[in-house]
Amino acid sequence: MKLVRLVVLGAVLMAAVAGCPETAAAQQKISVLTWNIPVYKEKIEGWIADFRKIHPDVQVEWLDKKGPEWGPFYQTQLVAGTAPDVIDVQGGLWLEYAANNGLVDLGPFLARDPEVKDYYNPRILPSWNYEGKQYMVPFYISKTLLFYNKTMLKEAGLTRPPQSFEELVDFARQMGKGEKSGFMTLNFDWLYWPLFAMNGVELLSPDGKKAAFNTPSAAKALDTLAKATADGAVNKVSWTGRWVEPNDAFASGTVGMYQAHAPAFFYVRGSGKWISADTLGVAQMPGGFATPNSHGFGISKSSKRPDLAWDFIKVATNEKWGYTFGTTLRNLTGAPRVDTRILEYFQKEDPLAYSVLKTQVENLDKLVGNWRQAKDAQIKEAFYTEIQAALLGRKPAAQALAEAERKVNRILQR
Amino acid sequence: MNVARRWRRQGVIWLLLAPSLAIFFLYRIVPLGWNAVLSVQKWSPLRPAEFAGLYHYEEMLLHDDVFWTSLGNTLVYMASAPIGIALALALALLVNAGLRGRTVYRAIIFVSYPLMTVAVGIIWRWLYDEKLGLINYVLIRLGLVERGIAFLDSFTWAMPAVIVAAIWQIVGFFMIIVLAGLQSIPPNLYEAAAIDGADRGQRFARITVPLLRPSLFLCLVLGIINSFTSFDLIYVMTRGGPNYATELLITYIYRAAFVLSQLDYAAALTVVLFVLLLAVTWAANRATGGEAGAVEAAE
Amino acid sequence: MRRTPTWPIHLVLLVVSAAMVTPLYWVLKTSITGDNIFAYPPALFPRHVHLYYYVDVWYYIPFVRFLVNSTLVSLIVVVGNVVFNAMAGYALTLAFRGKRAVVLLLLSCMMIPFQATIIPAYLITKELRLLNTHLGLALPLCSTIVCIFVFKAAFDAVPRSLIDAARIDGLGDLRILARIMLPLSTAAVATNVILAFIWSWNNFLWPLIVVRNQEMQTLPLALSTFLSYLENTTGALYAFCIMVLIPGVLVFALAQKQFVEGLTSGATKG
Amino acid sequence: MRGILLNRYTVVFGAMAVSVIAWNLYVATHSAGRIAGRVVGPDGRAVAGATVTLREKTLTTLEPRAAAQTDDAGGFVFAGQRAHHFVLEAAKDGVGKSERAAYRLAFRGQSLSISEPLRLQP
Repeated sequence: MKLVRLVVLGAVLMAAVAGCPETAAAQQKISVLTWNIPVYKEKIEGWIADFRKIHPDVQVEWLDKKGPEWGPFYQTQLVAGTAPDVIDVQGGLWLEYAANNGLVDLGPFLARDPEVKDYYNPRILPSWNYEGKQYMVPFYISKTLLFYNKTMLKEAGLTRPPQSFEELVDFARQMGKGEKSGFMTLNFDWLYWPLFAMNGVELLSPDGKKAAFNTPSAAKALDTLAKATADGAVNKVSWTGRWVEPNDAFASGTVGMYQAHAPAFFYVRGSGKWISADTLGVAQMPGGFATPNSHGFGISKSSKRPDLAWDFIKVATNEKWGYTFGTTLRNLTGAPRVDTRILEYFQKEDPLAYSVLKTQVENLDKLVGNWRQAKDAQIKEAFYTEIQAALLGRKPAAQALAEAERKVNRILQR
Repeated sequence: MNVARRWRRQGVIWLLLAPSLAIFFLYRIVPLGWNAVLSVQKWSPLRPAEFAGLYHYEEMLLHDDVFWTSLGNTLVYMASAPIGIALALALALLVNAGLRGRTVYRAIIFVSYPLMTVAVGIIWRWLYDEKLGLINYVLIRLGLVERGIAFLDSFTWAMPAVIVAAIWQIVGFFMIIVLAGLQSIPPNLYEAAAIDGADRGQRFARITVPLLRPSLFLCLVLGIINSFTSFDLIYVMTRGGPNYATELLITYIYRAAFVLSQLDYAAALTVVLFVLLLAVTWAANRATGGEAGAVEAAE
Repeated sequence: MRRTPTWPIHLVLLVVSAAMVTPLYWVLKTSITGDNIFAYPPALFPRHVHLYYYVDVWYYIPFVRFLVNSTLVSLIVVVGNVVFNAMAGYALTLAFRGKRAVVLLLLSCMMIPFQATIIPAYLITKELRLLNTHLGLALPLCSTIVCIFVFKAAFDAVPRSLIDAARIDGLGDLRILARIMLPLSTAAVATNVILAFIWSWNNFLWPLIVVRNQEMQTLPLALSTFLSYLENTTGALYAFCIMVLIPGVLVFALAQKQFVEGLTSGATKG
Repeated sequence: MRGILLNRYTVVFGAMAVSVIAWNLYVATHSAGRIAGRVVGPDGRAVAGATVTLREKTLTTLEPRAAAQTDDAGGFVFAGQRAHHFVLEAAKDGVGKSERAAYRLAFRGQSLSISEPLRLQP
């Protein structure tokens, strides 16, 4: 009875497998989803150990996803009703979840421990405030700045970083020769927005109901950038690459100026042999505009134990771990007390890193591209698609802006 | 007694069918219906479902450029199937001839089919690389270009590049199917035709092609289904970029559902995809007169 | 009829074969030298060969864990396919009420590509509480219509007399299937095994959404994750590619003959 | 029965399994993780009391794992190392630093004695 035996084998096998670990989170288990920090494994195990000193009977599951996978993953987990309790979200992605009432309002928790509330930087906390509710607390903070390759500036006879959009493009043209290009920017989220901000462009009308970016100055700026890109003064990777490609390009020493946020520096220094205090310059973008790209901790609405989740967040962001994180992964944490210590540490250990990190807490009043729009993700997608087409010379700037305007308004109406 | 036995046999037969039918019911029929329902609702995991009529379809057909782009791309991708099939036919004819080492050739040409598509995508992604890619290296050495082309970042090249990779993987499979067809043609037909003084061309046109119809039709349908389902290659090679230049319906469905978190809209897209697939296959069926019985799924 | 020289044919086939093999050769070469990532221009033949990239893969990711997951899922799928498809295929060779309907149903199901139903399929799997389990990964693939027809074709080819004789000896359907049909249609079994294996081994989209934590990842998923974390900055990526490609190629290489036989018999007659 | 034992599938996959197991047995029995080498000065003479740091190379970072002092013959030894890909750097105040030298092993815990000494540069 070969077949019968097969059937039995099959049945047994399936039965065996069906009994496999299921992730419908048990009461005494919380799960934590971080954003692309697998290298930090050992320390996160430290968080968990500390957390379990307070709650010995609670299991902690740690998950990590890289940027592009993070959103889709969280989405599938939302559908399955197994969304991780504690989530580490980058940039504006949290807005959509907050607006759809998918996140826990942390206000009450903060009200309950005021010392924790005062622990976080009061000028940074509001950036996770949506319609009067506090949905996130800072995990680590970053915003864009301008790195420049002093050697290349010197070769082009330039003595200082640009002070205006016109200068920026002009400098880029002077440096962009042959294999070399003068300027490059990161483009994910809204990191390229300072380029528009310094031309006085607003994305939306003050009431946030209509698109407001389709202006002559915007068209002019876009056109200028497109031309500069076509001539190789602005590196094409600015509009095609995501993270690794632009960093590698700058690390290769063939790009004059690079608008990116602090974490890019440490990636670049890892692979760029040329980088030292004498060769790498650090400045604010013209006009001091910068787009934040900070990470915050939030709690999923579906969490069965928000109280435990909150305790975990407190551990992960406390002075000990904040300092460890800042000094190991070279970031500031949005907790002033910790950040001062981190800065002191780097001033001593690594002056160049210090000069970079310092910029991250300067002119926090010049933050742009961080509007609290429920449909941020969709708007970003629609807007950038058109802008990218123009920047890569597939569409005239005016037409691209018009179409972007149409789409964005459509999204806002839906 | 006899009646009872017949009933028992009927029961046995249905028992034999049960598991398969259950699976298809669970993962083909029900999802189809569910999709239809989802597509006329406003629904998200965070909000209760409400009836929305043709809201999503209106959005899709009237306002969503990306939908039309991905639809166009899907059709282009589909249109590449005949190329692969022609190639496969030619190869099959060659390796079918009483040639020394033909089994080796067959094996080599077929070997790309069982390969994991994700890995294939990674390999080609890197063959196409602007700086390190073998293809660019060869082009430069041949003096055809002086600077490497960033194939997968280029609006003009991304789609052809992906298609080449896709054909590279599927052609062997097509070849085997055509080969099967060729071998089922009785040789004496050719001999008879030869005696009647028909030259090769005539023999090919009058005997080979007509008798190969089922196999070719099968390839065609597989190609069509492929163009509606090949997610892996795109996901690994381009993620639908640059600027949606390689976005197919299937990848757009994934994006809509899990990146833009609009599962209901994605469901509507799925319905359209399915209707389209049926229409195209039906048309192909009519055109080639192939019998639908030969249609095989290409999971 | 007159023989034409065969060398042009050989030439063409050699070129094609080269086109098919080069990418594989290239990735294999890179995985043991790092050429084309660090060394440029690349050398045609590997120099200073080493296996360190494989060592990296081995230690940087729980490769064995992924291998086990993939193998387990594939095993379920293969067993499921052979058993269920054989049963269904055999049933289709018998006469019974509603047969036409069943055949029609199966044929129309063929036109529903699984990829196009992922969203409800995901919700269903959730209701079955099978998300992030091996069974949940395998179930949708556990019976495939193609293979049912491959079996049907093979069984139809079995001489009636044998079956009648068996019936007279009083064998039940299951016994006939097990003792006569299957032993006489090894090619069909081979086709089933290989197709089922290849499909589940390479399956990507389904695991991509069903799997929650790293411990449940299958190889394709692990590979794409590896890529997204590292881009192509290390030869380890290509070592990883080779490691996942080997099983598929091996299985095919070993069973190629039966596979082609079975497929061809099923494909055209089915 | 012999058919099952000797068909080509069992043979091929069996052979793979066996070799893997054999390899792991070898690894298990040879994982002392003893890494030894020498440090010399610019003049090529052995340097005593230099500090040698061992950093493990993970996929993206360098993690400091251990440090050792050189003896009078300039020799240093790390025991029980688990890194299969690491970087050594020697330094001594007043004498200088060495280049960062990277080493790879076939498996974690493999013992290695480095013939080429680490040379301190002022």
